Amino acid sequence: MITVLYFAWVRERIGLPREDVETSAVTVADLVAELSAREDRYAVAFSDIAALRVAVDQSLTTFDAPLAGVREVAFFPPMTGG
Amino acid sequence: MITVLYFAWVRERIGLPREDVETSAVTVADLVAELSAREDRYAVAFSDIAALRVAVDQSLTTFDAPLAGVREVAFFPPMTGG
Amino acid sequence: MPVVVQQAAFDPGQVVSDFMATASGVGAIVTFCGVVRGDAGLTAMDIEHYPGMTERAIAAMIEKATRRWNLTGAHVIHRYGRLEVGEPIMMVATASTHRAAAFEAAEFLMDYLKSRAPFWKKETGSDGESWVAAKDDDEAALNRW
Amino acid sequence: MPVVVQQAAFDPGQVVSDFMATASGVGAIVTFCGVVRGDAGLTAMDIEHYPGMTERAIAAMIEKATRRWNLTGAHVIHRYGRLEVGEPIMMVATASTHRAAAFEAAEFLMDYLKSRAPFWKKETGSDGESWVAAKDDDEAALNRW
Repeated sequence: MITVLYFAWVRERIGLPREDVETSAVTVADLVAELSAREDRYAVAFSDIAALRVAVDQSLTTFDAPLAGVREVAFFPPMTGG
Repeated sequence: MITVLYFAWVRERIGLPREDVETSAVTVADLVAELSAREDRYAVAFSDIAALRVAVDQSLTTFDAPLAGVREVAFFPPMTGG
Repeated sequence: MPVVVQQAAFDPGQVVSDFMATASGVGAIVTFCGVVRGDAGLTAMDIEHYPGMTERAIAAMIEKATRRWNLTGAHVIHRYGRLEVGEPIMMVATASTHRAAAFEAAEFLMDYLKSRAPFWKKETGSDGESWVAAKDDDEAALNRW
Repeated sequence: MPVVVQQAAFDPGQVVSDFMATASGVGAIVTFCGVVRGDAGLTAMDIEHYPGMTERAIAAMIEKATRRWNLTGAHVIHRYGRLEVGEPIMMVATASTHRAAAFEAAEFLMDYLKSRAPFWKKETGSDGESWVAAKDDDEAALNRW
Protein backbone atom coordinates (compact mmCIF):
# COMPACT_ATOMS: atom_id res chain seq x y z
CA MET A 1 0.00 0.00 0.00
CA ILE A 2 1.23 3.46 -0.93
CA THR A 3 0.20 6.79 0.57
CA VAL A 4 -0.49 9.24 -2.26
CA LEU A 5 -0.45 12.98 -1.54
CA TYR A 6 -1.74 15.85 -3.65
CA PHE A 7 -0.79 19.52 -3.28
CA ALA A 8 -1.96 22.89 -4.58
CA TRP A 9 -4.24 22.71 -7.63
CA VAL A 10 -3.69 18.96 -7.97
CA ARG A 11 -5.22 18.58 -4.51
CA GLU A 12 -8.09 20.90 -5.46
CA ARG A 13 -8.88 19.05 -8.71
CA ILE A 14 -8.78 15.61 -7.15
CA GLY A 15 -10.64 16.88 -4.12
CA LEU A 16 -8.54 15.38 -1.36
CA PRO A 17 -5.08 15.91 0.15
CA ARG A 18 -4.07 12.27 0.57
CA GLU A 19 -5.25 8.71 0.26
CA ASP A 20 -3.89 5.21 0.71
CA VAL A 21 -3.82 3.28 -2.55
CA GLU A 22 -3.56 -0.50 -3.04
CA THR A 23 -1.57 -0.82 -6.21
CA SER A 24 0.72 -3.12 -8.10
CA ALA A 25 2.00 -0.26 -10.30
CA VAL A 26 5.67 -0.73 -11.16
CA THR A 27 6.48 2.93 -11.85
CA VAL A 28 5.05 6.35 -11.01
CA ALA A 29 3.70 6.54 -14.57
CA ASP A 30 1.83 3.26 -14.04
CA LEU A 31 0.29 4.67 -10.86
CA VAL A 32 -0.78 7.82 -12.73
CA ALA A 33 -2.43 5.62 -15.40
CA GLU A 34 -4.24 3.59 -12.71
CA LEU A 35 -5.51 6.69 -10.91
CA SER A 36 -6.55 8.43 -14.15
CA ALA A 37 -8.64 5.40 -15.09
CA ARG A 38 -10.61 5.67 -11.84
CA GLU A 39 -12.58 8.88 -12.28
CA ASP A 40 -12.69 12.03 -14.36
CA ARG A 41 -11.28 14.25 -11.59
CA TYR A 42 -8.07 12.16 -11.60
CA ALA A 43 -7.94 12.12 -15.41
CA VAL A 44 -8.28 15.91 -15.43
CA ALA A 45 -5.62 16.45 -12.74
CA PHE A 46 -3.16 14.18 -14.55
CA SER A 47 -4.04 15.26 -18.09
CA ASP A 48 -0.81 17.22 -18.59
CA ILE A 49 2.04 15.35 -16.92
CA ALA A 50 4.57 17.96 -18.09
CA ALA A 51 2.84 20.46 -15.79
CA LEU A 52 3.34 18.20 -12.78
CA ARG A 53 6.17 17.23 -10.49
CA VAL A 54 6.46 14.08 -8.42
CA ALA A 55 8.23 13.19 -5.18
CA VAL A 56 8.79 9.61 -4.06
CA ASP A 57 9.42 9.16 -0.34
CA GLN A 58 9.89 12.94 -0.13
CA SER A 59 12.55 13.22 -2.83
CA LEU A 60 11.92 14.82 -6.22
CA THR A 61 12.11 12.28 -9.03
CA THR A 62 10.79 11.54 -12.51
CA PHE A 63 7.67 9.72 -13.69
CA ASP A 64 9.64 6.64 -14.70
CA ALA A 65 10.81 6.11 -11.10
CA PRO A 66 10.13 2.57 -9.77
CA LEU A 67 7.70 2.07 -6.86
CA ALA A 68 9.19 -1.06 -5.30
CA GLY A 69 9.44 -0.53 -1.53
CA VAL A 70 8.03 2.98 -1.77
CA ARG A 71 5.72 4.23 1.00
CA GLU A 72 4.80 7.75 -0.17
CA VAL A 73 4.21 9.37 -3.56
CA ALA A 74 3.28 13.04 -3.93
CA PHE A 75 1.98 14.91 -6.99
CA PHE A 76 2.07 18.69 -7.31
CA PRO A 77 2.64 21.59 -9.71
CA PRO A 78 6.07 23.25 -10.04
CA MET A 79 7.06 24.74 -6.71
CA THR A 80 6.80 28.44 -5.92
CA GLY A 81 8.65 28.96 -2.66
CA GLY A 82 10.89 31.77 -1.50
CA MET B 1 45.59 78.72 0.07
CA ILE B 2 44.75 75.03 0.00
CA THR B 3 43.98 72.74 2.93
CA VAL B 4 45.97 69.52 2.51
CA LEU B 5 44.86 66.38 4.38
CA TYR B 6 46.76 63.15 4.99
CA PHE B 7 45.25 59.83 6.01
CA ALA B 8 46.44 56.44 7.25
CA TRP B 9 50.17 55.76 6.74
CA VAL B 10 50.58 58.96 4.71
CA ARG B 11 49.46 60.89 7.81
CA GLU B 12 51.80 58.84 10.00
CA ARG B 13 54.83 59.40 7.74
CA ILE B 14 54.26 63.10 7.34
CA GLY B 15 53.39 63.40 11.01
CA LEU B 16 50.28 65.53 10.80
CA PRO B 17 46.67 65.09 9.68
CA ARG B 18 46.23 68.41 7.88
CA GLU B 19 47.86 71.71 7.09
CA ASP B 20 47.14 74.86 5.15
CA VAL B 21 49.53 75.36 2.25
CA GLU B 22 50.28 78.56 0.33
CA THR B 23 50.99 77.31 -3.15
CA SER B 24 50.93 78.32 -6.78
CA ALA B 25 51.02 74.69 -7.94
CA VAL B 26 48.98 74.21 -11.11
CA THR B 27 48.27 70.49 -10.68
CA VAL B 28 48.21 67.92 -7.89
CA ALA B 29 51.53 66.58 -9.20
CA ASP B 30 53.07 70.07 -8.87
CA LEU B 31 51.84 70.25 -5.27
CA VAL B 32 53.37 66.82 -4.55
CA ALA B 33 56.72 68.04 -5.99
CA GLU B 34 56.55 71.20 -3.86
CA LEU B 35 55.80 69.26 -0.67
CA SER B 36 58.43 66.59 -1.40
CA ALA B 37 61.08 69.31 -1.76
CA ARG B 38 60.31 70.63 1.74
CA GLU B 39 61.52 67.83 3.99
CA ASP B 40 62.47 64.16 3.96
CA ARG B 41 59.26 63.02 5.65
CA TYR B 42 57.28 64.42 2.71
CA ALA B 43 59.69 62.96 0.16
CA VAL B 44 59.36 59.56 1.84
CA ALA B 45 55.56 59.71 1.99
CA PHE B 46 55.31 60.70 -1.68
CA SER B 47 58.14 58.47 -2.96
CA ASP B 48 55.79 56.00 -4.67
CA ILE B 49 52.90 57.92 -6.21
CA ALA B 50 51.45 54.70 -7.64
CA ALA B 51 50.76 53.57 -4.06
CA LEU B 52 48.76 56.73 -3.32
CA ARG B 53 45.33 58.05 -4.11
CA VAL B 54 44.23 61.66 -4.18
CA ALA B 55 40.93 63.45 -3.65
CA VAL B 56 40.33 67.05 -4.69
CA ASP B 57 37.49 68.79 -2.89
CA GLN B 58 36.41 65.38 -1.61
CA SER B 59 36.21 63.68 -5.00
CA LEU B 60 38.68 61.02 -6.14
CA THR B 61 40.79 62.21 -9.03
CA THR B 62 44.20 61.75 -10.67
CA PHE B 63 47.54 63.42 -10.05
CA ASP B 64 47.27 65.53 -13.19
CA ALA B 65 44.10 67.22 -11.88
CA PRO B 66 44.26 71.07 -11.92
CA LEU B 67 44.18 72.98 -8.64
CA ALA B 68 42.56 76.22 -9.84
CA GLY B 69 39.80 77.17 -7.39
CA VAL B 70 40.41 74.07 -5.25
CA ARG B 71 40.05 74.36 -1.47
CA GLU B 72 40.95 70.88 -0.26
CA VAL B 73 43.37 68.17 -1.39
CA ALA B 74 43.73 64.83 0.39
CA PHE B 75 46.43 62.16 0.01
CA PHE B 76 45.97 58.59 1.21
CA PRO B 77 46.69 54.92 0.40
CA PRO B 78 44.15 52.75 -1.46
CA MET B 79 40.98 52.53 0.59
CA THR B 80 40.06 49.51 2.67
CA GLY B 81 36.45 50.01 3.71
CA GLY B 82 33.62 47.55 4.06
CA MET C 1 18.44 24.61 14.18
CA PRO C 2 19.13 25.83 10.63
CA VAL C 3 15.67 25.05 9.14
CA VAL C 4 12.47 26.54 10.52
CA VAL C 5 9.12 26.05 8.75
CA GLN C 6 6.33 27.69 10.66
CA GLN C 7 2.89 29.23 10.36
CA ALA C 8 3.55 32.02 12.86
CA ALA C 9 4.93 35.40 11.86
CA PHE C 10 8.59 36.10 12.59
CA ASP C 11 10.64 39.23 13.23
CA PRO C 12 13.44 39.61 10.66
CA GLY C 13 15.51 41.78 13.01
CA GLN C 14 15.33 39.08 15.67
CA VAL C 15 16.30 36.40 13.13
CA VAL C 16 19.37 38.44 12.19
CA SER C 17 20.32 38.98 15.84
CA ASP C 18 19.93 35.28 16.68
CA PHE C 19 21.87 34.21 13.60
CA MET C 20 24.72 36.61 14.28
CA ALA C 21 24.95 35.40 17.86
CA THR C 22 25.64 31.87 16.59
CA ALA C 23 27.98 33.07 13.81
CA SER C 24 30.38 35.02 16.01
CA GLY C 25 33.91 35.59 14.79
CA VAL C 26 32.81 35.32 11.19
CA GLY C 27 33.58 38.07 8.70
CA ALA C 28 30.60 38.25 6.36
CA ILE C 29 26.88 37.75 6.93
CA VAL C 30 24.32 38.02 4.12
CA THR C 31 20.57 37.87 4.62
CA PHE C 32 17.64 37.83 2.24
CA CYS C 33 14.06 38.50 3.31
CA GLY C 34 11.04 38.07 1.05
CA VAL C 35 7.91 40.09 1.84
CA VAL C 36 4.35 39.80 0.47
CA ARG C 37 4.02 42.52 -2.15
CA GLY C 38 0.80 44.47 -2.41
CA ASP C 39 0.96 45.21 -6.12
CA ALA C 40 -1.60 44.17 -8.75
CA GLY C 41 -4.43 44.33 -6.23
CA LEU C 42 -3.11 41.46 -4.12
CA THR C 43 -4.66 41.38 -0.66
CA ALA C 44 -3.36 38.13 0.84
CA MET C 45 -1.26 35.06 0.12
CA ASP C 46 -1.79 31.44 1.19
CA ILE C 47 1.22 29.16 1.24
CA GLU C 48 0.81 25.41 1.16
CA HIS C 49 3.73 23.08 1.81
CA TYR C 50 4.62 19.41 2.16
CA PRO C 51 5.44 18.82 5.83
CA GLY C 52 8.44 16.56 6.21
CA MET C 53 9.70 16.93 2.67
CA THR C 54 10.01 20.72 3.09
CA GLU C 55 12.39 20.41 6.02
CA ARG C 56 14.38 17.61 4.33
CA ALA C 57 14.70 19.49 1.04
CA ILE C 58 15.85 22.71 2.72
CA ALA C 59 18.30 20.86 4.98
CA ALA C 60 19.80 19.21 1.89
CA MET C 61 20.17 22.63 0.18
CA ILE C 62 21.88 24.06 3.25
CA GLU C 63 24.25 21.09 3.43
CA LYS C 64 25.15 21.52 -0.23
CA ALA C 65 25.73 25.28 0.15
CA THR C 66 27.76 24.80 3.33
CA ARG C 67 30.12 22.36 1.61
CA ARG C 68 30.43 24.31 -1.61
CA TRP C 69 31.10 27.73 -0.07
CA ASN C 70 32.69 26.56 3.16
CA LEU C 71 30.03 28.40 5.17
CA THR C 72 30.39 28.80 8.90
CA GLY C 73 26.62 29.10 9.26
CA ALA C 74 23.38 29.05 7.30
CA HIS C 75 19.75 29.48 8.33
CA VAL C 76 16.42 29.32 6.52
CA ILE C 77 13.04 30.28 7.95
CA HIS C 78 9.92 29.96 5.78
CA ARG C 79 6.28 30.51 6.67
CA TYR C 80 3.17 28.71 5.45
CA GLY C 81 -0.54 29.46 5.85
CA ARG C 82 -2.17 32.84 5.31
CA LEU C 83 0.00 35.94 5.02
CA GLU C 84 -1.08 39.55 4.65
CA VAL C 85 0.52 42.16 2.42
CA GLY C 86 3.74 43.45 3.97
CA GLU C 87 4.41 40.35 6.06
CA PRO C 88 7.80 38.63 5.79
CA ILE C 89 7.43 35.28 3.98
CA MET C 90 10.87 33.82 4.45
CA MET C 91 14.44 34.59 5.23
CA VAL C 92 17.84 33.14 4.36
CA ALA C 93 21.05 33.93 6.26
CA THR C 94 24.57 32.82 5.40
CA ALA C 95 27.89 33.38 7.16
CA SER C 96 31.37 33.00 5.74
CA THR C 97 34.84 34.44 6.18
CA HIS C 98 34.51 36.15 2.78
CA ARG C 99 31.75 38.27 1.33
CA ALA C 100 31.67 36.68 -2.14
CA ALA C 101 30.99 33.25 -0.60
CA ALA C 102 28.25 34.57 1.69
CA PHE C 103 26.53 36.38 -1.21
CA GLU C 104 26.75 33.44 -3.61
CA ALA C 105 25.52 30.94 -1.05
CA ALA C 106 22.53 33.15 -0.18
CA GLU C 107 21.62 33.50 -3.86
CA PHE C 108 22.03 29.76 -4.38
CA LEU C 109 19.72 29.02 -1.45
CA MET C 110 17.15 31.52 -2.74
CA ASP C 111 17.20 30.06 -6.25
CA TYR C 112 16.72 26.55 -4.88
CA LEU C 113 14.03 27.57 -2.41
CA LYS C 114 12.08 29.21 -5.24
CA SER C 115 11.96 26.11 -7.44
CA ARG C 116 12.94 23.04 -5.41
CA ALA C 117 11.39 23.43 -1.97
CA PRO C 118 7.80 22.11 -1.84
CA PHE C 119 5.90 25.36 -1.30
CA TRP C 120 2.97 26.61 -3.39
CA LYS C 121 1.66 30.14 -3.25
CA LYS C 122 -1.95 31.13 -3.85
CA GLU C 123 -2.74 34.80 -4.24
CA THR C 124 -5.99 36.45 -3.28
CA GLY C 125 -6.69 39.65 -5.18
CA SER C 126 -9.48 41.80 -6.50
CA ASP C 127 -10.35 39.11 -9.06
CA GLY C 128 -10.38 36.15 -6.69
CA GLU C 129 -7.85 33.45 -5.92
CA SER C 130 -5.19 31.96 -8.15
CA TRP C 131 -2.16 29.70 -7.79
CA VAL C 132 1.09 31.46 -8.58
CA ALA C 133 2.67 29.96 -11.70
CA ALA C 134 6.33 29.00 -11.57
CA LYS C 135 8.45 31.42 -13.60
CA ASP C 136 10.76 30.32 -16.40
CA ASP C 137 13.29 32.82 -15.04
CA ASP C 138 13.33 31.07 -11.68
CA GLU C 139 13.90 27.69 -13.30
CA ALA C 140 16.62 29.17 -15.52
CA ALA C 141 18.32 30.72 -12.46
CA LEU C 142 19.25 27.19 -11.29
CA ASN C 143 21.48 26.73 -14.33
CA ARG C 144 24.15 29.02 -12.98
CA TRP C 145 24.93 26.72 -10.05
CA MET D 1 18.79 58.88 6.33
CA PRO D 2 20.48 56.32 4.06
CA VAL D 3 24.09 57.00 5.11
CA VAL D 4 25.28 56.66 8.70
CA VAL D 5 28.97 56.97 9.62
CA GLN D 6 29.48 56.63 13.34
CA GLN D 7 31.94 55.64 16.01
CA ALA D 8 29.36 53.97 18.24
CA ALA D 9 28.50 50.29 17.97
CA PHE D 10 25.22 49.37 16.27
CA ASP D 11 22.83 46.45 16.51
CA PRO D 12 22.44 44.67 13.13
CA GLY D 13 19.03 43.27 14.09
CA GLN D 14 17.80 46.79 14.88
CA VAL D 15 19.21 48.10 11.60
CA VAL D 16 17.27 45.39 9.72
CA SER D 17 14.07 46.16 11.63
CA ASP D 18 14.36 49.91 11.01
CA PHE D 19 15.17 49.42 7.33
CA MET D 20 12.27 47.05 6.79
CA ALA D 21 9.89 49.47 8.47
CA THR D 22 10.79 52.09 5.84
CA ALA D 23 10.75 49.57 2.97
CA SER D 24 7.22 48.28 3.52
CA GLY D 25 5.38 46.75 0.60
CA VAL D 26 8.62 45.78 -1.06
CA GLY D 27 9.29 42.19 -2.15
CA ALA D 28 13.00 41.61 -1.56
CA ILE D 29 15.41 42.86 1.09
CA VAL D 30 19.10 41.94 1.10
CA THR D 31 21.53 42.84 3.86
CA PHE D 32 25.25 42.42 4.28
CA CYS D 33 27.05 42.77 7.59
CA GLY D 34 30.82 42.77 8.00
CA VAL D 35 32.26 41.73 11.36
CA VAL D 36 35.82 42.02 12.76
CA ARG D 37 37.38 38.58 12.33
CA GLY D 38 39.60 37.19 15.06
CA ASP D 39 41.82 35.07 12.85
CA ALA D 40 45.61 35.39 12.49
CA GLY D 41 45.97 36.66 16.05
CA LEU D 42 44.03 39.88 15.42
CA THR D 43 42.86 41.51 18.63
CA ALA D 44 41.44 44.87 17.49
CA MET D 45 40.88 47.05 14.47
CA ASP D 46 41.11 50.83 14.10
CA ILE D 47 39.26 52.47 11.26
CA GLU D 48 40.19 55.93 10.04
CA HIS D 49 37.98 57.84 7.62
CA TYR D 50 37.69 61.17 5.84
CA PRO D 51 34.75 63.00 7.43
CA GLY D 52 32.68 64.74 4.79
CA MET D 53 34.03 62.84 1.83
CA THR D 54 32.95 59.51 3.36
CA GLU D 55 29.31 60.55 3.53
CA ARG D 56 29.43 62.12 0.05
CA ALA D 57 31.08 59.10 -1.54
CA ILE D 58 28.61 56.65 0.00
CA ALA D 59 25.61 58.82 -0.88
CA ALA D 60 26.83 58.90 -4.51
CA MET D 61 27.16 55.08 -4.55
CA ILE D 62 23.65 54.69 -3.17
CA GLU D 63 22.26 57.09 -5.75
CA LYS D 64 23.97 55.17 -8.55
CA ALA D 65 22.71 51.80 -7.27
CA THR D 66 19.19 53.15 -6.74
CA ARG D 67 18.99 54.35 -10.34
CA ARG D 68 20.62 51.28 -11.88
CA TRP D 69 18.55 48.65 -10.03
CA ASN D 70 15.45 50.71 -9.46
CA LEU D 71 15.73 50.21 -5.70
CA THR D 72 12.93 51.22 -3.40
CA GLY D 73 15.39 51.67 -0.57
CA ALA D 74 19.07 51.47 0.34
CA HIS D 75 20.96 52.02 3.57
CA VAL D 76 24.62 52.00 4.58
CA ILE D 77 25.98 52.20 8.11
CA HIS D 78 29.76 52.16 8.69
CA ARG D 79 31.75 52.55 11.88
CA TYR D 80 35.08 54.20 12.49
CA GLY D 81 37.43 54.24 15.49
CA ARG D 82 38.45 51.20 17.52
CA LEU D 83 36.56 47.94 17.08
CA GLU D 84 37.04 44.69 18.96
CA VAL D 85 36.94 41.20 17.44
CA GLY D 86 33.36 40.11 16.79
CA GLU D 87 31.96 43.64 16.50
CA PRO D 88 29.94 44.58 13.40
CA ILE D 89 31.94 46.98 11.22
CA MET D 90 29.35 47.97 8.67
CA MET D 91 26.09 47.02 7.08
CA VAL D 92 24.43 47.48 3.70
CA ALA D 93 20.70 46.98 3.08
CA THR D 94 18.87 47.11 -0.24
CA ALA D 95 15.19 46.77 -1.11
CA SER D 96 13.67 46.04 -4.48
CA THR D 97 10.62 44.34 -5.96
CA HIS D 98 12.84 41.54 -7.28
CA ARG D 99 15.51 39.49 -5.55
CA ALA D 100 18.12 39.62 -8.32
CA ALA D 101 18.12 43.44 -8.19
CA ALA D 102 18.38 43.53 -4.40
CA PHE D 103 21.29 41.04 -4.42
CA GLU D 104 23.19 42.76 -7.23
CA ALA D 105 22.78 46.22 -5.72
CA ALA D 106 24.03 45.00 -2.33
CA GLU D 107 27.10 43.42 -3.95
CA PHE D 108 27.72 46.56 -5.98
CA LEU D 109 27.58 48.71 -2.85
CA MET D 110 29.92 46.34 -1.00
CA ASP D 111 32.43 46.32 -3.84
CA TYR D 112 32.43 50.11 -3.99
CA LEU D 113 32.59 50.55 -0.23
CA LYS D 114 35.65 48.26 -0.11
CA SER D 115 37.68 50.26 -2.63
CA ARG D 116 36.09 53.68 -3.15
CA ALA D 117 34.86 54.90 0.23
CA PRO D 118 37.61 56.69 2.21
CA PHE D 119 38.13 54.22 5.06
CA TRP D 120 41.46 52.75 6.15
CA LYS D 121 41.77 49.78 8.47
CA LYS D 122 44.65 49.21 10.85
CA GLU D 123 44.91 45.85 12.54
CA THR D 124 46.37 45.21 15.96
CA GLY D 125 47.62 41.67 16.42
CA SER D 126 50.21 39.62 18.26
CA ASP D 127 52.97 41.22 16.16
CA GLY D 128 51.89 44.84 16.57
CA GLU D 129 49.96 47.21 14.37
CA SER D 130 49.74 47.31 10.58
CA TRP D 131 47.66 49.03 7.95
CA VAL D 132 45.52 46.63 5.94
CA ALA D 133 46.68 46.54 2.32
CA ALA D 134 44.07 46.91 -0.40
CA LYS D 135 43.49 43.60 -2.19
CA ASP D 136 43.85 43.18 -5.95
CA ASP D 137 40.71 41.03 -5.80
CA ASP D 138 38.73 43.91 -4.34
CA GLU D 139 39.91 46.28 -7.06
CA ALA D 140 39.16 43.66 -9.73
CA ALA D 141 35.65 43.16 -8.31
CA LEU D 142 34.75 46.66 -9.52
CA ASN D 143 35.23 45.58 -13.14
CA ARG D 144 32.01 43.61 -13.18
CA TRP D 145 29.88 46.71 -12.70
